[in-house]
Amino acid sequence: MRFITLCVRTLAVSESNFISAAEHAGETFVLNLGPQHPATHGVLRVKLTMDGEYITRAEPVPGYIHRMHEKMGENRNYAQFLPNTSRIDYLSAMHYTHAFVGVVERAAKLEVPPRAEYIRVITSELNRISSHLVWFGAFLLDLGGFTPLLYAFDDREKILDLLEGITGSRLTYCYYRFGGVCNDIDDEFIRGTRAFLEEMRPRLKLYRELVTDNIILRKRLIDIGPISAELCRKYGATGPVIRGAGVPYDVRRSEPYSVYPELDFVVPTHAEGDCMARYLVRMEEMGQSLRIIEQALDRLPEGPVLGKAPKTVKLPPGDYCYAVEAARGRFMVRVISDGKEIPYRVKLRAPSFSNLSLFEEASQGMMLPDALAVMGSLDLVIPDIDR
Amino acid sequence: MSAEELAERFSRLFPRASAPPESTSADGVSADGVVPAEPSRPAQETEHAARGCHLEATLASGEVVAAARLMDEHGFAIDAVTGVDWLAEGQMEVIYDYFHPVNGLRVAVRARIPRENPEIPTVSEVFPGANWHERETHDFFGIRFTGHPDLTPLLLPEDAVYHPLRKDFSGE
Amino acid sequence: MNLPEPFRLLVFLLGTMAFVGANAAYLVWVERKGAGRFQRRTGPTEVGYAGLLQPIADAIKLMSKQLILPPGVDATLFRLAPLLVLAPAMMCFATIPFSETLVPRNINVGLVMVFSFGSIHVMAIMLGGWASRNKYAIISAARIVSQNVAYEIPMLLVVITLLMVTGTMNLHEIVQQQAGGFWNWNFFRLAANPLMPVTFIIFYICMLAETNRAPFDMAEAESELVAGAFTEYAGMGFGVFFMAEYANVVIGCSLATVLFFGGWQSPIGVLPGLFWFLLKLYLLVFSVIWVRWTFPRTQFYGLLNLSWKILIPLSLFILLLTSAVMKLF
Amino acid sequence: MKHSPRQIIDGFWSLLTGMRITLGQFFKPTVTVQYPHESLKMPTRFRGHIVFVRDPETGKSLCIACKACEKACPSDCIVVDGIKREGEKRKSVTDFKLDFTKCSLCGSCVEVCPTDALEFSRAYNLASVSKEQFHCIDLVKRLEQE
Repeated sequence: MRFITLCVRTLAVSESNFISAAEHAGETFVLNLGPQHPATHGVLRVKLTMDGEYITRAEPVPGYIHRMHEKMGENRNYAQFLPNTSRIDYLSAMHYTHAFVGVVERAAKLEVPPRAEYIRVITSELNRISSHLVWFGAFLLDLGGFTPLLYAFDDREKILDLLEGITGSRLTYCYYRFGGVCNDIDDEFIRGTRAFLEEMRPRLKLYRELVTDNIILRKRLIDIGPISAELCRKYGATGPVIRGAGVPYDVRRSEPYSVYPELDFVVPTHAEGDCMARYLVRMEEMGQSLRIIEQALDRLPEGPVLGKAPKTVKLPPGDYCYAVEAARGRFMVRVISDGKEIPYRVKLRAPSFSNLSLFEEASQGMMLPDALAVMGSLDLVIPDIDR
Repeated sequence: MSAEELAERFSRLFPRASAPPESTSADGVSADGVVPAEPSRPAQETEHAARGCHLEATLASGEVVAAARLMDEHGFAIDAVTGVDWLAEGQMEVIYDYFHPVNGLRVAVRARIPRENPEIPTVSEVFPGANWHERETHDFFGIRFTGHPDLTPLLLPEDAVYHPLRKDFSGE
Repeated sequence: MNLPEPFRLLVFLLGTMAFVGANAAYLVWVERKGAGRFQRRTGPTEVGYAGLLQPIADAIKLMSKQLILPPGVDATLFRLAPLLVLAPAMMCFATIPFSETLVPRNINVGLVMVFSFGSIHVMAIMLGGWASRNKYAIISAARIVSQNVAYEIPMLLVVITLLMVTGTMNLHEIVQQQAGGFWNWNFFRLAANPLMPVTFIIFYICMLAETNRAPFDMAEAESELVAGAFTEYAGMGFGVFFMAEYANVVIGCSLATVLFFGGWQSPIGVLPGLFWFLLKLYLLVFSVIWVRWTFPRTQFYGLLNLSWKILIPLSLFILLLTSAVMKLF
Repeated sequence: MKHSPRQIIDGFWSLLTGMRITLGQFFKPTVTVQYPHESLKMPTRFRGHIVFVRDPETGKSLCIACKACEKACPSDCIVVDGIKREGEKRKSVTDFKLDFTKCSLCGSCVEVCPTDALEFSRAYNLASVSKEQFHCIDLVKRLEQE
């Protein structure tokens, strides 16, 4: 019994956030940020070596909610794996499902009716806005501003209600099917979406006045945590992180999919590479998504929403990739098929994983609150990192 | 820069002679169904709309670092590093995915290594972002990346000694 | 008040304690309700009418919790800190004139007393953070000391400016000088100090910083330091820190009322003085809540920069300006 | 870091703008729904757990125990059994159990059903003090009891 107490005490001193005697003598100390910490938005642990309030080394320790989706993919057929895809990054479920149905359609050469493609774009972009709204609120929460979170969630609620109306669920939609989507959208959805577009534009203005122009926020974000385009390239960071470094890399443009080539939108970039640039990129993306949705609604063709697909999908043997622009960046599914109805290998390339991997280098010598601002500006979703 | 030029550079850099004979099976079709490159060209253009990739290169395990340098020179970014366990052939495959942030080209570099002793040099010197991807691949497949600074489990528990994506992993 | 002195003292002691207690409890309710409204929610609704019994339920919950003493903490200091943080806050009330007659202790150096007791709570929070032996708490303790050193200076400079105008440190007299309509309030005495509104804003910002309220809540900073100096405190130990925060807000706001807004003086000459004092006080408290639920937290060095690079030069300038104006006119 | 008076005033102005906005929101009606007292109507496509569709003619389930749902389920949470009764053309279901603790509400079972015998329930506030209650939701019994 005494031994156990001793072990517990030793552990408490070395692993917890109590200062140990050795650390008293040394000049740096180790701060365990997480796995339960308000700023990590989930179970991410970051081992910080600190010199006072300056970070000398930040080592992220992911894996606390690793679920081995890739192994699950090897154990069930394509249709059965589909619900999993919306659970990898629960905030941009539509995009992830899109990538998976995309790879199957690409490999099996399935036709997707144009109406389904437009519906996919509309729902994907709605999902992107809702994801960015969560990021916006959570990011402000990291920075100590509470109220914008509730405003953002109010707007997000409208999107969730719209998507719930057509898909039946609020977060893990599983709406796309091989060859289309499972339900057609109704007039109520179209009317609701148009109303949402009208409501959202003044809200973006409100966010600009309340948050973006706020001097406290600007001081906290401008020139904080610069991430260069070169750093993004070396680490494979994508999405708003690389666009915030001035590179207009967007999978919707570089590897066009669905009907994005037919739609007119701008890929917002900011060259500064600091937290403010990433912040502004996301805020502008919401506006662009509104534009895309509006155009897609205007052009929405009539017709079926689900093309012909075999009852059990079997892909010809080979190796297929499909990438989409998820809310956090490039999400790619690689499926290797051996001709059976169960995939031989499913690789999920998650954007948050690459985006977080540069944190160690980007946060060098930073103060703790700045490092948390950088982490928030990367927009991490922990299940996406851990998969 | 186009995929063609890149394929050209690949074939100049990696003469086919150095490619491992085991990467293609006897009948000339590799096990994953990819039609192999012509003998003189290790890299082959593929149709993006059909495969999601502009260029695929099959190299020997010793050549991946040089390939990474080539990619780095051309301004590519590391997309992912992953493995495939080809149990039937007794091989492991390591796939390096690259994308170009400006022109959007996608390149996949593949290398096969024997399954009993899966070892391949690390590319984390060239692309620090590969560090985590390689650690993850080591977690899942037990592929050792020689020269990697830290191959402790990343996503698996710290004391994990199993490699769940190996085809003979039963879950115990 | 014709009570004999010992009774008078007792009455005021009890009165002050009750006032602090009630304020601390119900300002939590106001804060939660207010936060709710700012965020377009309702805030507490379940316990009692409009959630009015919520603070009592919270207090019962906090009191029924175990007071955890983590291994390795300095037990004496760890237990002492919550007491040290609340006691000075209560003592500050001794000199605050609530109305013409309702003033616990009318002493000549009332202002000095408020400031001297006011800075003890900083030391107490530092003590609590230090004794916790937690890394987050120690970072927070270090932060709060440098923050308070930085903000004490402009605050005192501003108060000195005001003292030059009033010529007394007796809070009761300061209020009496502002009698006779709102144009006589110090806030509007532009003849003596043309930058009086700026002076007030500096005072207000410093007050927020001194009381660790958002956007200057460096010590608590829950998204960075979990709960800062209070991380290891459980139950009522935490509750007392919480109460002290609100007590300090009330002191800061009463002081602002007394110094700038004519204390109990009525702007139009109706209704009793106590009513006006409390009205002004709670409007200021509301503004503190309003600020908290509007802004993100400042960066720590940004906070120090604000003080050293803007507020201190500005308040020095105001001090010089005021003395020049008073000398010349 | 330099501060021109202009910047300071602009900065201060941005703070006032922010306060004006939050005060504006302060006087607007609340947007929340006080859940236990009022609740929202679930949309028609809401995906709750599955229940049997009642055949309007016979009042029984349409299920023919073909086990398509059992096969389609990605989480193996459905167990179906049926018998072929005398004089009936098709099999009829005797046992249909759903392990709701494993179910991810993906709806694959509803989609594959050849006779459209399954639908989603509109129940969203499923709560219980014991996990056992959701280990086994017996759809046949449920249909009989309704």
